Amino acid sequence: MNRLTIELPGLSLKNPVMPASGCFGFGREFSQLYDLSTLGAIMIKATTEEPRYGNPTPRVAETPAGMLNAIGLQNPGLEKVIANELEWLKQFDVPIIANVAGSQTEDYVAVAKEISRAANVHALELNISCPNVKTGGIAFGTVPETAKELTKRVKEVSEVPVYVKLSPNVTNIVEIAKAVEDGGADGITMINTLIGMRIDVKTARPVLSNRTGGLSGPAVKPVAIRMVYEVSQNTNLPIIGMGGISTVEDIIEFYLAGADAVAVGTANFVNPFVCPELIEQLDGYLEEHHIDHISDLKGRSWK
Amino acid sequence: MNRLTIELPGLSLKNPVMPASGCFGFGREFSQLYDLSTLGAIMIKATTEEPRYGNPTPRVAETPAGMLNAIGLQNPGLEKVIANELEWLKQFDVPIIANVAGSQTEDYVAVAKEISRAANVHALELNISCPNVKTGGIAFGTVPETAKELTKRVKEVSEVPVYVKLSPNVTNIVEIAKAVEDGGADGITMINTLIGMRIDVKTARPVLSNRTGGLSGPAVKPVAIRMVYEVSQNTNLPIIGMGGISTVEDIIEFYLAGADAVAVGTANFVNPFVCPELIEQLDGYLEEHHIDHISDLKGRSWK
Amino acid sequence: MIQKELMTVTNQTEIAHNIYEMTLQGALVDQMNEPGRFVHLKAGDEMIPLLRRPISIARIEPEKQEFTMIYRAEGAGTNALAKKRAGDKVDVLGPLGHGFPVDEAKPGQTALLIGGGIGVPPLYELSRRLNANGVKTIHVLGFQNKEAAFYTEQFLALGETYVATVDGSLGEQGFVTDVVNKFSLKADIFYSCGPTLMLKAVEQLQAAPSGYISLEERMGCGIGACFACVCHPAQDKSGTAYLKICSDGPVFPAGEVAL
Amino acid sequence: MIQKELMTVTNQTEIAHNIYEMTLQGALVDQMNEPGRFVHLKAGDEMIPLLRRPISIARIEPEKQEFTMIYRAEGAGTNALAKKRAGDKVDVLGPLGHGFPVDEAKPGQTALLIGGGIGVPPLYELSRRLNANGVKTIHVLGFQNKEAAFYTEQFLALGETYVATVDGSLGEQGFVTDVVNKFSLKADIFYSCGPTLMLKAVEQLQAAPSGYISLEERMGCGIGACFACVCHPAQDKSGTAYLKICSDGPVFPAGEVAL
Ligand SMILES: Cc1cc2nc3c(=O)[nH]c(=O)nc-3n(C[C@H](O)[C@H](O)[C@H](O)COP(=O)(O)OP(=O)(O)OC[C@H]3O[C@@H](n4cnc5c(N)ncnc54)[C@H](O)[C@@H]3O)c2cc1C
Ligand SMILES: Cc1cc2nc3c(=O)[nH]c(=O)nc-3n(C[C@H](O)[C@H](O)[C@H](O)COP(=O)(O)OP(=O)(O)OC[C@H]3O[C@@H](n4cnc5c(N)ncnc54)[C@H](O)[C@@H]3O)c2cc1C
Ligand SMILES: Cc1cc2nc3c(=O)[nH]c(=O)nc-3n(C[C@H](O)[C@H](O)[C@H](O)COP(=O)(O)O)c2cc1C
Ligand SMILES: Cc1cc2nc3c(=O)[nH]c(=O)nc-3n(C[C@H](O)[C@H](O)[C@H](O)COP(=O)(O)O)c2cc1C
Ligand code: FES
Ligand code: FES
Repeated sequence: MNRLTIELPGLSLKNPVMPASGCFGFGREFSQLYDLSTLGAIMIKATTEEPRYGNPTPRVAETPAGMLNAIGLQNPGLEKVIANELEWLKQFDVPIIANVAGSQTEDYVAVAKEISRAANVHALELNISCPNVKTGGIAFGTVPETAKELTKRVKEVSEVPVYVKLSPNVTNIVEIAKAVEDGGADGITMINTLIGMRIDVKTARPVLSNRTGGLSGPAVKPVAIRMVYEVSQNTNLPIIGMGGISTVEDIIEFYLAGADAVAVGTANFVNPFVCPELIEQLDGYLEEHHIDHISDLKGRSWK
Repeated sequence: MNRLTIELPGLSLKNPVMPASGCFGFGREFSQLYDLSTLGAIMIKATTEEPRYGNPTPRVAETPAGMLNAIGLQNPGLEKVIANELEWLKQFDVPIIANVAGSQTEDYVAVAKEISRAANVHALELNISCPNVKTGGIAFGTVPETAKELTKRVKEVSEVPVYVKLSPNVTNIVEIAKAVEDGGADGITMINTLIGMRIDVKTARPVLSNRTGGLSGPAVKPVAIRMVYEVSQNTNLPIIGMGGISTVEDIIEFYLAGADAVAVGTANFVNPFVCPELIEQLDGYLEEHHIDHISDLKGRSWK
Repeated sequence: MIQKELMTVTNQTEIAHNIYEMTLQGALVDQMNEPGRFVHLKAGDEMIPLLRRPISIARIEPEKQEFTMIYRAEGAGTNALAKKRAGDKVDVLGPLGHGFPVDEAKPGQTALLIGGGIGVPPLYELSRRLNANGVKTIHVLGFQNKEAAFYTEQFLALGETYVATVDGSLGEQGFVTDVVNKFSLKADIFYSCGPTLMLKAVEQLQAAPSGYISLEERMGCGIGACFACVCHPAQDKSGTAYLKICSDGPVFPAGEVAL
Repeated sequence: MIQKELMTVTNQTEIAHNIYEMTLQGALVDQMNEPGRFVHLKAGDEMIPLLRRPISIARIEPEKQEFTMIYRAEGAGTNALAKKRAGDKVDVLGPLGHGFPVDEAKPGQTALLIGGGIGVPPLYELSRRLNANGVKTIHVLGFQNKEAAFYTEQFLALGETYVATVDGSLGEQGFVTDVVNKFSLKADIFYSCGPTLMLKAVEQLQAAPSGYISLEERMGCGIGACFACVCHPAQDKSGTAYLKICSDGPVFPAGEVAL
């Protein structure tokens, strides 16, 4: 499958398809369904310094061609993630991208420092875009100067390349992308979820107990494509694109827009076998269309 | 239909349902289908000082549960809109909300001054959020200080109340809403379209000739609801809510979020009879649920 | 008058590779008075695909309150349509737009009808009406290949018919314009529908003193309200003049639109 | 093992007002080994509704490779399901979660099965298995009203059965707990499934020394990966402990989960 190999900072990928953070846990459940070594990489669930329960339920709601979630960064905490989850993941031949979250700079730094030392963590994904926590998260992702500063601080301590995950809930995403580039980011992952809400007309209350949540799935793909298109033309950083991918054509569209690899989120809930299926179909698609290598498609919509 | 009457600055509405700007032209086409006097109001297509052809075609594309458009403010220009369109609309017993657009402050002021003098124009809708023009438009809608200043200037010359149409493509919509409130706005209409894009995987080119376009339809409703929910709690301005409305339940959801009236855009293309149908169904819904008046629902999700 | 109706499918047949002929019945047919107009339709009330699809009226049978369309199953909308069976309902808005002016061809005159691919269908009802008026019709139909060709027999029953395929697998090899040139076809008037590039070439033929062409564009509303489907008039000093294909067209006098 | 299969509908019947009994056939049934587990399913491959729907397994017939579910057509997902006919396909992921431990009830003992509304279905396979093991079952089934009631005959065939309806239109008027109290029902073990408020009341009954309850929550993945369906353990000093209803449950020992 030579057409699919991708080299990115810290990451030698067999193929450019990986599950998106928060949509795959730490891989245990999916390992019962297929061999995780078939994946390009795995973006594990956001890890914070301390264990977090997250928000009260209901935490998910459906919307037209999309879903809202307000999990609230539930995770067992840095120590357990390293000792149990990353350790367990070592049995697979797949690079891990560790999603790092926190409420303040120190939290991010602490998690980044430790987790980047785990042998199978090949890159960090700095989550400055989670809309479902009250402090930190998205706050870091909406102010260029803050985003830059945080990137810098994390870069100082990280043993592996740092990708910054951008929020689509901003006026000017290029500005944020450039700021994290200035801050020393090695790559960008985008997009996180759009902030949305649903109200139950029967009860007159928000469906999610957190009231607002993050919108993902096919509905948001046009927004993601537009942002990848803009950012890829205005920074030199590699981009792992995501937002609404569920078919091979969606992957191609992200490549044409300017992505270097892709992540699949919500679609894992709809079809838990979607990642290996897409990897196989992607290879077939390239063969059928006489494309020598997937990266030939990068940015073709603007080149 | 007493349950449906609404009083807003400049607007005595028979009912709170009106077609959204750009999705109804100047009403001529729909007048062949039903009596326009049944509508709560009509938001006419954006008017600029000079005639505009807009963007090259293709100007529309479909997305999951939504559509992209990049019309580019095509309109016959202020003079013709007043002489032909508004004149023609006088035969109907329906208040007109004139959508005002431009590239610079002077354009907005010139259009606002003239069009607000037309007898059947009961309010202006200041379009500081059109994503499909290169200058002006959305540029005014993303910087609070600029939005405030423009609102002020338009208020100085307008003979009728001024509603400002907000863009969802901003980091902090409450900030913009407060700025236009400070600028003297009489009301807010929201949301305009989200910026999005689609790429044709066969040709590798953007589907829209303008490349990016505005995303509307059911896909964006969760974003619109979230923004109405936030803005209604943080300003004192009445809100005409829109974004993805196609059913009575959608209208109820906007009310619960904090809207005072609603506009229907994309759904007019799917079902050109949707506005009168919704008005009738809304009355039925309120009766069935023993709700004395539609405005009883306003903001119930947060009150 | 434009109406919206849940019409009933009375027939659905795949008549060529991915090409379907569908007949619909309902009162809306009473409003269909002209060939070349179109309907805007939705297979169901789901949100994907969200928008309606414009499809030409290919045959009108007023006595049965039926009309027939011929369409290619391509994307989401037409594929959903292709799943319909006799007895199912389809949400139809129409008839829309301005069609081919039949009376521009006088009895005894000859009309040249040039169609390409899914531009062929509206010419069928047109030809029937012209022939009913005593106009002689010559048909030139272009297709990709033999598998994609349809209705050649039906046109032949109405008049002289030439077929061109890009690969030569049926009729002449080449484009419709090649056929017109090769056989030096001449007429008093022409009517054409097909891809824009074809229409451009057709306008440059000298086969008839005047004619009409039918255009295609992506549509939103289909009724003239959204400005999705505009085109430039050929003569436009201001640069801001426009014609809407859905409501001013889809049929225009040849030369009126900048192609 | 969890599998995903396009299973074939062999029966679909409306057995009460808006309540459907659907039987599906396929190899996935070979994996079904325990009552109280569930499937996560999608009526079609469309994007609306996007997510799967969790539905309990109500009856397993391994020899026919069939299983039966009973569901209420409420929203988009279950209504799409209700449109299916025999011969149609349904996309099934399963079997998921942990079910009712049948062997906790010893032969000769008595088990009290308490179900409310659409919580009743999983108790049916449970009761069949308990009876097969020589356990005596007492069933208490609660419904809104007579129109919404189902499977009362089937349960009666397996053991003593009480029905409660909120409006008294069938059986006793009141809630399932009222019935248990009124008839002073006692057992060695109880099993219960229904709305959380009901489960809370059931846990407070003193009808059996121990028991199991099955919980509901909105789900994303259904397999334990998304953290949509968590609940708090009753004992949690840290405040951050959690149980996932989809993969740790949906069945839990009574008292284990904070309701
Ligand atoms: C006036 C008119 C008459 C037509 N008559 C016929 C006919 O008789 N038979 C027939 O097979 N086709 C006809 N077409 C083309 C037909 O509308 C498209 O093939 C169809 O819309 C494609 O929809 P889809 O769901 O298959 O494709 P998709 O790719 O899913 O469509 C996506 C969007 O693009 C639009 N679109 C795609 N292709 C076209 C096109 N060629 N023209 C306009 N919009 C397009 C669709 O309407 C839709 O909004 C006509 C088009 C117009 C404008
Ligand atoms: C483990 C488990 C077993 C279940 N077994 C059955 C059964 O045997 N029979 C039956 O009729 N119902 C059962 N339910 C409830 C059933 O899942 C919901 O009624 C169904 O998901 C509603 O979907 P909808 O499309 O009709 O409603 P919608 O309102 O369109 O659903 C919107 C979203 O909310 C979720 N949702 C809505 N109601 C519920 C609910 N009560 N529980 C969980 N999620 C919900 C849906 O899954 C979907 O994601 C079970 C639920 C769980 C968790
Ligand atoms: C249930 C759920 C949980 C998520 N949790 C995280 C998270 O912990 N960290 C993160 O960076 N992104 C998280 N995301 C965002 C996804 O990684 C992804 O950016 C987003 O969902 C868009 O992709 P999609 O449309 O393919 O789902 C989550 C998304 C979902 C749906
Ligand atoms: C084809 C089209 C044209 C539009 N033109 C305008 C416009 O001229 N001025 C404006 O303020 N908004 C315009 N809009 C935005 C709508 O008024 C509305 O804010 C948006 O579409 C969200 O509502 P909807 O989801 O109901 O369509 C346009 C939208 C569409 C789809
Ligand atoms: S399609 Fe809307 S104006 Fe023609
Ligand atoms: S539904 Fe995803 S963890 Fe339970």
